Amino acid sequence: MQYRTEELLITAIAPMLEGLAHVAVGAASPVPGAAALLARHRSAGRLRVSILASEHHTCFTDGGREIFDCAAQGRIDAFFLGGGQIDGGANINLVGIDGYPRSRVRFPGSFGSAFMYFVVPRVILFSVEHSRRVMVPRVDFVSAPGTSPDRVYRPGGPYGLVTSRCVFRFQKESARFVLHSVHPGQSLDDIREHTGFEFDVPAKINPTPEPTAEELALIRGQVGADIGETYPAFARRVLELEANRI
Amino acid sequence: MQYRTEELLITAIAPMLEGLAHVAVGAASPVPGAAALLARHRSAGRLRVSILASEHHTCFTDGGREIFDCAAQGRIDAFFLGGGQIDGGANINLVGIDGYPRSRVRFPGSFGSAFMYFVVPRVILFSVEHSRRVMVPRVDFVSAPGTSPDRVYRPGGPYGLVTSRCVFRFQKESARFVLHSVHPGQSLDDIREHTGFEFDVPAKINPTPEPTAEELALIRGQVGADIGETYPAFARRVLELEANRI
Amino acid sequence: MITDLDDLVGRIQDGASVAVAPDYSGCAMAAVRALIRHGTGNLHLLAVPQAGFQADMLIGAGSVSSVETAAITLGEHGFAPRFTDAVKNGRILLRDATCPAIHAGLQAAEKGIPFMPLRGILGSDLLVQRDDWQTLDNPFSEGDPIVVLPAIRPDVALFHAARADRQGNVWIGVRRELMLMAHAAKSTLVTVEEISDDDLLADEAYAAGTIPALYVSAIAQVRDGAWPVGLAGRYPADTAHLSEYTRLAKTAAGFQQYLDEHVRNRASAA
Amino acid sequence: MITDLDDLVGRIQDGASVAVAPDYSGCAMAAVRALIRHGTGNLHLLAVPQAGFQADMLIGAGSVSSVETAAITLGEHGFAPRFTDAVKNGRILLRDATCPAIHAGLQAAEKGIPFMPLRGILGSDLLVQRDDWQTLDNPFSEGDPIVVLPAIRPDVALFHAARADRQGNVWIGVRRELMLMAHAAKSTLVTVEEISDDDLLADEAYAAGTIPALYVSAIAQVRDGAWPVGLAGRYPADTAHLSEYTRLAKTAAGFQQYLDEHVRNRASAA
Repeated sequence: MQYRTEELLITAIAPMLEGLAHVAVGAASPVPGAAALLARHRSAGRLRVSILASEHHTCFTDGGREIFDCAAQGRIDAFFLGGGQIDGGANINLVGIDGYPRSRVRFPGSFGSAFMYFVVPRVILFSVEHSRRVMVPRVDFVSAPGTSPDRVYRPGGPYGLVTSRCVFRFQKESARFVLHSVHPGQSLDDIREHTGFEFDVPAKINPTPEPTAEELALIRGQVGADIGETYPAFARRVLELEANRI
Repeated sequence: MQYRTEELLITAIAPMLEGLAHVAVGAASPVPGAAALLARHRSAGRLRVSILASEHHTCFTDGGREIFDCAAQGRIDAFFLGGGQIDGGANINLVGIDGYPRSRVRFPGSFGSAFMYFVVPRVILFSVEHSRRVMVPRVDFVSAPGTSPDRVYRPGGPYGLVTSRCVFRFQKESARFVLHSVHPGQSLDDIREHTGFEFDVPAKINPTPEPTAEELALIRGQVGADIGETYPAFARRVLELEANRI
Repeated sequence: MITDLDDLVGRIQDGASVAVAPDYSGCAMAAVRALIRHGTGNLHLLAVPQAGFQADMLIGAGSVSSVETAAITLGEHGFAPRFTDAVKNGRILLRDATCPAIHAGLQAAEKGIPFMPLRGILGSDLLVQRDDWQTLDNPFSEGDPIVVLPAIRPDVALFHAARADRQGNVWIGVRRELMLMAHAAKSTLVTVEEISDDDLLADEAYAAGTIPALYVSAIAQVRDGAWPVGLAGRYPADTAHLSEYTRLAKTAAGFQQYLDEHVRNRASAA
Repeated sequence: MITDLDDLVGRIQDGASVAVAPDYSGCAMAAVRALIRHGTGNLHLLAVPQAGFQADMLIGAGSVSSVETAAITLGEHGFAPRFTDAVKNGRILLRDATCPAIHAGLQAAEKGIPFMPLRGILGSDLLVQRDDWQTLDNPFSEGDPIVVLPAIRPDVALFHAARADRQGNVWIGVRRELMLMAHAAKSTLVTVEEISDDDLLADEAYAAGTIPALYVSAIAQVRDGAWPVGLAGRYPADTAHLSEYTRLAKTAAGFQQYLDEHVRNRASAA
């Protein structure tokens, strides 16, 4: 059955949220948001999903600081972060490329990354683009570091990295990514060619499971409509939902 | 015209609030509360009065911490504090007499005094009882100090002390009270006899003005009914308001 | 999530730290009576930031081993007799505080930070007595001492509110200290006047004064759950009964009589 | 207290620090257009904790000399073109932050404390760039470094809300960051959709989501005051118009054209 890359990524992320109690989704994260809503559907509603900037898919009533306070209280199990640059140590750059403050390429900014990366146990990194432009040997600007010295209070950190080519898991001990699964149509060589950092490769490489018909129906149905409340353009452009469904 | 001591104290305190923008009234302060409401009436509503534990005479919507945050922001001009013991340096004791923690006499506790005394510019001390038991040479326990070293951040502090015998004003420079006015029926000797600390006496001693008929009508009318919402027993016992007026 | 009063208080362990609200806020008197019947002991009571009848009754019943508070008072009914007696006889460990220090400690827990600075307090004997409070030099300005207070993270936040919904959201209106307690505590137990079928978070007006179920461990419906203390906007205090309590509680025997009549005698005990 | 839009923005001085909300909160677009017409300049913009069209438009118009923010983004419309251009050409002083750091700085101002500790941030280049952020040893535990942030007290909090009343109380519902901004700022200027004759504080449901007049300096009624951005619970964003803005703002000339058509041309400018 035909599916879009974003739909594959949604179904690749959803299993990472299985068994959790509360997943929060931050700014500019339609795919992770859809994955969280898909996982909630599968959990029969046991999984709580809080989507920043959503009117209906959040329970927060204490203003903008609550999602961060809530995470610091240990009440958020998983969160998502992107990166204009991501390196092999899971350091992420949401600020800019080539110089600071007068960066040649300027991204929006660090958002809550410098905090959430430290306090949320399972932070899933996400980037549709998987190129040497994004996956770099060393980020130009560290918005948030992938690891910290032992003396630094850090109950949280990176869990995995999901891209348009593959899924990595992060190993805290070695502070390196290990290849977890490769998307249909991608080879290890492709990934090596387009990744600017070194990563570990297991003896056996799993393919990323393709979305099932049931999953696609959900994504293009209720899940799409729900995420469309916060990301209407995404729902229209990528999931091809009509405006009136959103 | 006949009046009660509390009514004299209410009219003695009210002028101290003239021209202010916001007066807050804390716990166990029916007389100061009534004085603030009287002053608000005189200001034609320009004076804002916030009464702790009141449902109707407070504008706070951010919980118990707001009155303290508000004061720290410099938005509260005057506040009232009592004291089981008060000494000549305006130190107040709201904790207990004769030993700590196993005090022979235990008071309720310091409430917000250790904070409000520092941040509210005009703190008015209040005590109906004026005896050597309350007005002591040195408090047994300093809930809040009357003065602080220069290096201590302290925009606020004591302004005066109103008792059943007289009104003192506090002089920050000398850290001493000066007699401001003596209530009808009291002499300087009476006050000296019943005051355990030294205080300054001006060349000319003013009498405390008696409540006017108009003031008494207000106190026994709208002001009494308003304070009765928070202090029903006070309104009934002292102002002799019928329950249905409160 | 929705349970009964006995199960609710049964979740409070011996030795737990329990945060309670003042009499003018979410005063959970029915839960306090159930807790006394349950025989839970060695409690560390945290008043947010002061307490009244709940504290005096728990202390009188011997359920409390320590109290952190800015004050214990029965308001217009006077000093709290069982609290005063326990202090004089050294039966409870006292941790005297000041109102904003307790709020600040809870806000530190709410933010997941280990401490919170607070102005004032310097020169108060509270600072001398509290060995867990420290003075720091303000790192942003020379020669500016400031007090720092450790985060307060209670095991349990226990309070009464007007309304909850079936999802476990609790409406507290402007009594925001109850939300702070729920954010800061490990577990939050709430009694409510009514449980509504409508989702409180779906109503834009009520949502603003609602604690999300995310922070709530269990809810029990108890009508008049604040009695004999009042509940703002719902019912006034039963001043006759509170006066009777205050009179009886002046002696240990009188307090026991009150317990027998109004707490242990389940029928009359809400 | 109740005034018109021009008087409202006229109270903002050149060089003032102005706190604004994200596009999904109380986005005061009509006030931003009036501010640009007014020619107020050298503003220090504080995004709480991020900003969108308000920031891009003010920066493009040359009204802004510095920006403290966790991000400037147009959301699904992409990067903020005028912000990006100003950064590349060094026309604004950047004070990059992270969301909770801005909330914490405002909470410090709200509490009247000089600084607030915050977890995380250690090892981020934000800490290297922000010379006003410091690292401290947690005084309550050995070898536990923690970041401390100075209080942020803006001259002005500027936002749009659904409702105010004649007393000057402003209803913001669950958008509590707007209340934090009002508590922390020296002056608070608000545009509202409607001004109601009922006292918001007299309604127990609305009171819980209301900023008391005590914190509000001036209010102007501006229907659709958030347009072309949306207002939660009231109206959606005008995505066609926002796309048009984003397209035009890609070039300086296009942005000037937008200003001429939608900002300087008073008729169409709310």
